[in-house]
Amino acid sequence: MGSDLRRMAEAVQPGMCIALPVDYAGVSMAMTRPLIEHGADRLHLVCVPTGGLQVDMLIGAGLVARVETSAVSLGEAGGAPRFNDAVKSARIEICDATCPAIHAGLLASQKGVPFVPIRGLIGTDVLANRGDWRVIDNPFEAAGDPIVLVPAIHPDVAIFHAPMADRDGNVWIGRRRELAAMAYASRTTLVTVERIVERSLLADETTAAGTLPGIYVSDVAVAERGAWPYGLWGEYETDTAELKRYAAAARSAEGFADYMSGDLREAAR
Amino acid sequence: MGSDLRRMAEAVQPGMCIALPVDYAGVSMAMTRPLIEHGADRLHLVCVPTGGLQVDMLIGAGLVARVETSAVSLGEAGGAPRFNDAVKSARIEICDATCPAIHAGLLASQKGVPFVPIRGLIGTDVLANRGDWRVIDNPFEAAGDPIVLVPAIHPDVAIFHAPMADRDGNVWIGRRRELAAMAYASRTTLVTVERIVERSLLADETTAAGTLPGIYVSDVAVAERGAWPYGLWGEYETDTAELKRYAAAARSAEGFADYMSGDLREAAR
Amino acid sequence: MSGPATSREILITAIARLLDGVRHVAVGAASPIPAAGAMLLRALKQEAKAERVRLSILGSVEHNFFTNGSAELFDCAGQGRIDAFFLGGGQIDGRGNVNLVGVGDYPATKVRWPGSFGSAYLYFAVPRVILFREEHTPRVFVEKVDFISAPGVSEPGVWREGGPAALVTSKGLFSFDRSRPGFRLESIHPAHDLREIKAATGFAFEHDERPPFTPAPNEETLALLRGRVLDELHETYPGFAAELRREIDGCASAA
Amino acid sequence: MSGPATSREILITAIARLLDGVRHVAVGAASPIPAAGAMLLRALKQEAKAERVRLSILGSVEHNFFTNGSAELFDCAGQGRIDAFFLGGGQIDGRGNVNLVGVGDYPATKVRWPGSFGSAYLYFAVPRVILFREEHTPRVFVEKVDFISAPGVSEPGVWREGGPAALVTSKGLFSFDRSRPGFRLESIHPAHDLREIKAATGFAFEHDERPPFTPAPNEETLALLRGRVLDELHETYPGFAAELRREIDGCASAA
Repeated sequence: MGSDLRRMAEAVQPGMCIALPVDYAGVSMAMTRPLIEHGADRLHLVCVPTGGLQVDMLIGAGLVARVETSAVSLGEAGGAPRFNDAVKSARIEICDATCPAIHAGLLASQKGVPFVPIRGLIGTDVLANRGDWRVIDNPFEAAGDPIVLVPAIHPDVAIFHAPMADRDGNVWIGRRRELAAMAYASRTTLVTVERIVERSLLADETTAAGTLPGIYVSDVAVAERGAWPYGLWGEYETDTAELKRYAAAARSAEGFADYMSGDLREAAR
Repeated sequence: MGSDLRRMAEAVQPGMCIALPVDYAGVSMAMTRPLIEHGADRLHLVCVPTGGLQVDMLIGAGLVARVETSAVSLGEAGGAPRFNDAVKSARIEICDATCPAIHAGLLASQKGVPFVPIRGLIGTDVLANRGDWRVIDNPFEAAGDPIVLVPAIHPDVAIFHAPMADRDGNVWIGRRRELAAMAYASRTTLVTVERIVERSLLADETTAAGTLPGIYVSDVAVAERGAWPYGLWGEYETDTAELKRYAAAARSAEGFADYMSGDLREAAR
Repeated sequence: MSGPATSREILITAIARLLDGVRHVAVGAASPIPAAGAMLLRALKQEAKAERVRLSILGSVEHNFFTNGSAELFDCAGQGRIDAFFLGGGQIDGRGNVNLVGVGDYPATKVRWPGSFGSAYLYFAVPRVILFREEHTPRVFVEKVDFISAPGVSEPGVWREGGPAALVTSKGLFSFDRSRPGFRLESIHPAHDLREIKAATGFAFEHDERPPFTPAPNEETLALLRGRVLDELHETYPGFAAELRREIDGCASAA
Repeated sequence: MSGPATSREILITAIARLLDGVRHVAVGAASPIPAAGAMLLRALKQEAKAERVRLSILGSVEHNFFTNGSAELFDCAGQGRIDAFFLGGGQIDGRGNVNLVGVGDYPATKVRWPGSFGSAYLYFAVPRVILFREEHTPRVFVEKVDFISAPGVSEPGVWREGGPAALVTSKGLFSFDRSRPGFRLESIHPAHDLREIKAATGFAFEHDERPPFTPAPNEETLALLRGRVLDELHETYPGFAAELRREIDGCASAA
């Protein structure tokens, strides 16, 4: 199992754009350590549409050059300490977005178009700081009506965790369709799962409805409780105490290092 | 059951824009007769993305002013006779589209934006005949790169057939997500189903993944074998012999009238 | 359970009143008081056999009827299917601008908050946005925000279906006038006063000479709140529900 | 089952050859010969332990691994995940233009066909589009189509990832040169000749003085075709599979 995760981590190269899901959608926390050990740095993270513990850890480990996100936080456990510190000290570039703009960028990629329009945003400092977005006058109105265009986001790699996959690489994502959107938009999609099932997920219409087809999935590895300390829908709850333990430890770079090495020892048990 | 369908048909008013699904996605054939009896005419049909028997019957009954579609045919049973005749004699306005452009128009509506871009189409007579579409230069390229913008399609009413609904109006659509797209885009959504189930389709993650939530569904009525002579995925096959019987009869207006009245007698049995 | 309304119960009741008339309200995952207000409205409408009120709580399994991923909330708002939403803010200014990003010069702000989430879109798309922030201090309610995550008002010609309707804090309830633009203090919560609110607010606002107190819930409303609503709250916000119950019991025993 | 290859088997084999190198091919619902060509390629690649070939048959449950509705095919093509596709045409002209709409003045055409389906998009998005039309007559292969559902070539600067690669008819096999632009007759199916093809084609095309015959499948290919591929075909196109089997048996008994 560990070797599978290390093999998967090798798909990530320095400078790549990596898409990661929101806390509750299926974060592959199990891939965090293999990614850090693999060490590919200068990563551009795209949080779909917000980030949490995994993003904070990758930043703390020094692997991240840029984060595009609508927010990074540890939810109930408070702010994301390594993210906040890196932003304040300008060690990472922050591209602040808003949730539907990240979905729009992935959608453009899914549809094979260079951009998708989005309402709102006019007059915000979010827009003012995004030189990569454009404002045009809606060509369907006689005059005025400015509208923002968000360019396609093309991640090199999407990484997430799901309850199950079958032998053909079909992955059960249920109603968490942002995971499909990430895979559609990405060149490579790496998935960890709680378990492999022997039946085909596409063979009956009930499971097929919530399945990401294998054509979009580059590699699958089993990682039991692979979202921990996050929860996984229908499987287990978030371990908020652990998130708080991290939040307290990672207030300083030293505390973060201690937490990560402690975690290493636990993993080695 | 008949009274439920008649009640639903009353939601359709003359001149409205009506979205109807492709043959294999779940056509509510059961609604065809109530719609004809109700008699609301000058309808604008939007086929998602192509039309068949139901569209041909509504045209034959004189209810249709305009059809926006990527194609209308009876599949294995050949061309759609009343549609072809109405186009040739210019009794209806035909807005020829291409499948992904219809999906794009509904997507714009789903996203609450005035348009969505689409690749292709440049140099086609499809585009040349669509005064309601626009071509702009992609603002993300320094020069050139023309791209088509398709305006949002806002149907007044979407009508389709599905295997089941629950008591809260949640409808099982499986992987036929164009049905969800139709509902998202439409003001009113009318659904016929094979059966009502007593459990909530949203209560477990497996069925929830293929469920259109009740918030998008205006009304549901039971109509057993409601797609007939079309099939319904996972339920029953298309009755091609019946489609051929219709295709042969409807070559003339008189034959169409005979078929429809014969059908009436059968329904009255 | 028959003691007087607690200050939080008065807040929840005020929020239910602000939501009157909505068919569908969405609430953030970490917003128990807004959720309680929406649950109370739903219960009141059901008792009155009025039109059903739908409540979506983001991130909740129980109160999540979305099946198309986390984009569906925004799609739903864009379709005009969400009538009300709640927004907090690290800073909120007198023009209704909201800052969820940080304090100081962007991007290397000296204080960094999580980020703008969906505010830069939802503030435009949802007709009735209720600003809710319990902490009522001059560092929250500022003259001018350091970063505009979402603007209170827009230029003419900019697409805008909604925006701020009201501001609810631990001290009072404000309405928002988009034409001026600016806030007006509509009522003061019991045990607070105008002078205190002025001192705690970094922006100017309109007010009557003697603003009324925010009304407490009537008997029927209080019974619903302490019965059905508290039970419903317990499913999604067990910690908050337990705390609320302790406050109620404390109030009752003190009375 | 050891008779010589039938004309349809030669067609199927030619199509499999044209598809060599693709990872994912999509086929329309009513296209048994293209589907058979793709199935044959898949079987050959599997025998050779080469990279897996995926086949999507639109409208089929068995060969449908899409789970996002009927838009997914087009999305998938836009993402560059579909390498080859088949297109027919009521009219096809010498510049590779395809007409699926009708004959005569649009919109009230004197002959009306179903419509353009996805061609106005897929012809641009899919790298290798194979034009397939069994009927080889001057009314199909015209000098200039009456309506361009999908153009064979585009102006410079127009986004285009693909287009026509070849044209397969009951009489011969053409390649398409996008730079000229125009067709070139690459081979003639057995029992046909150049003069006949010229007479049946309404547009000019390049050709060698004596074009070769389209090669018949070798023994191994024929065995796969008559075994595994015929079985697979039977699942999706039972009528066509039965017809093909009768032709094979007829050929064998005549030989």
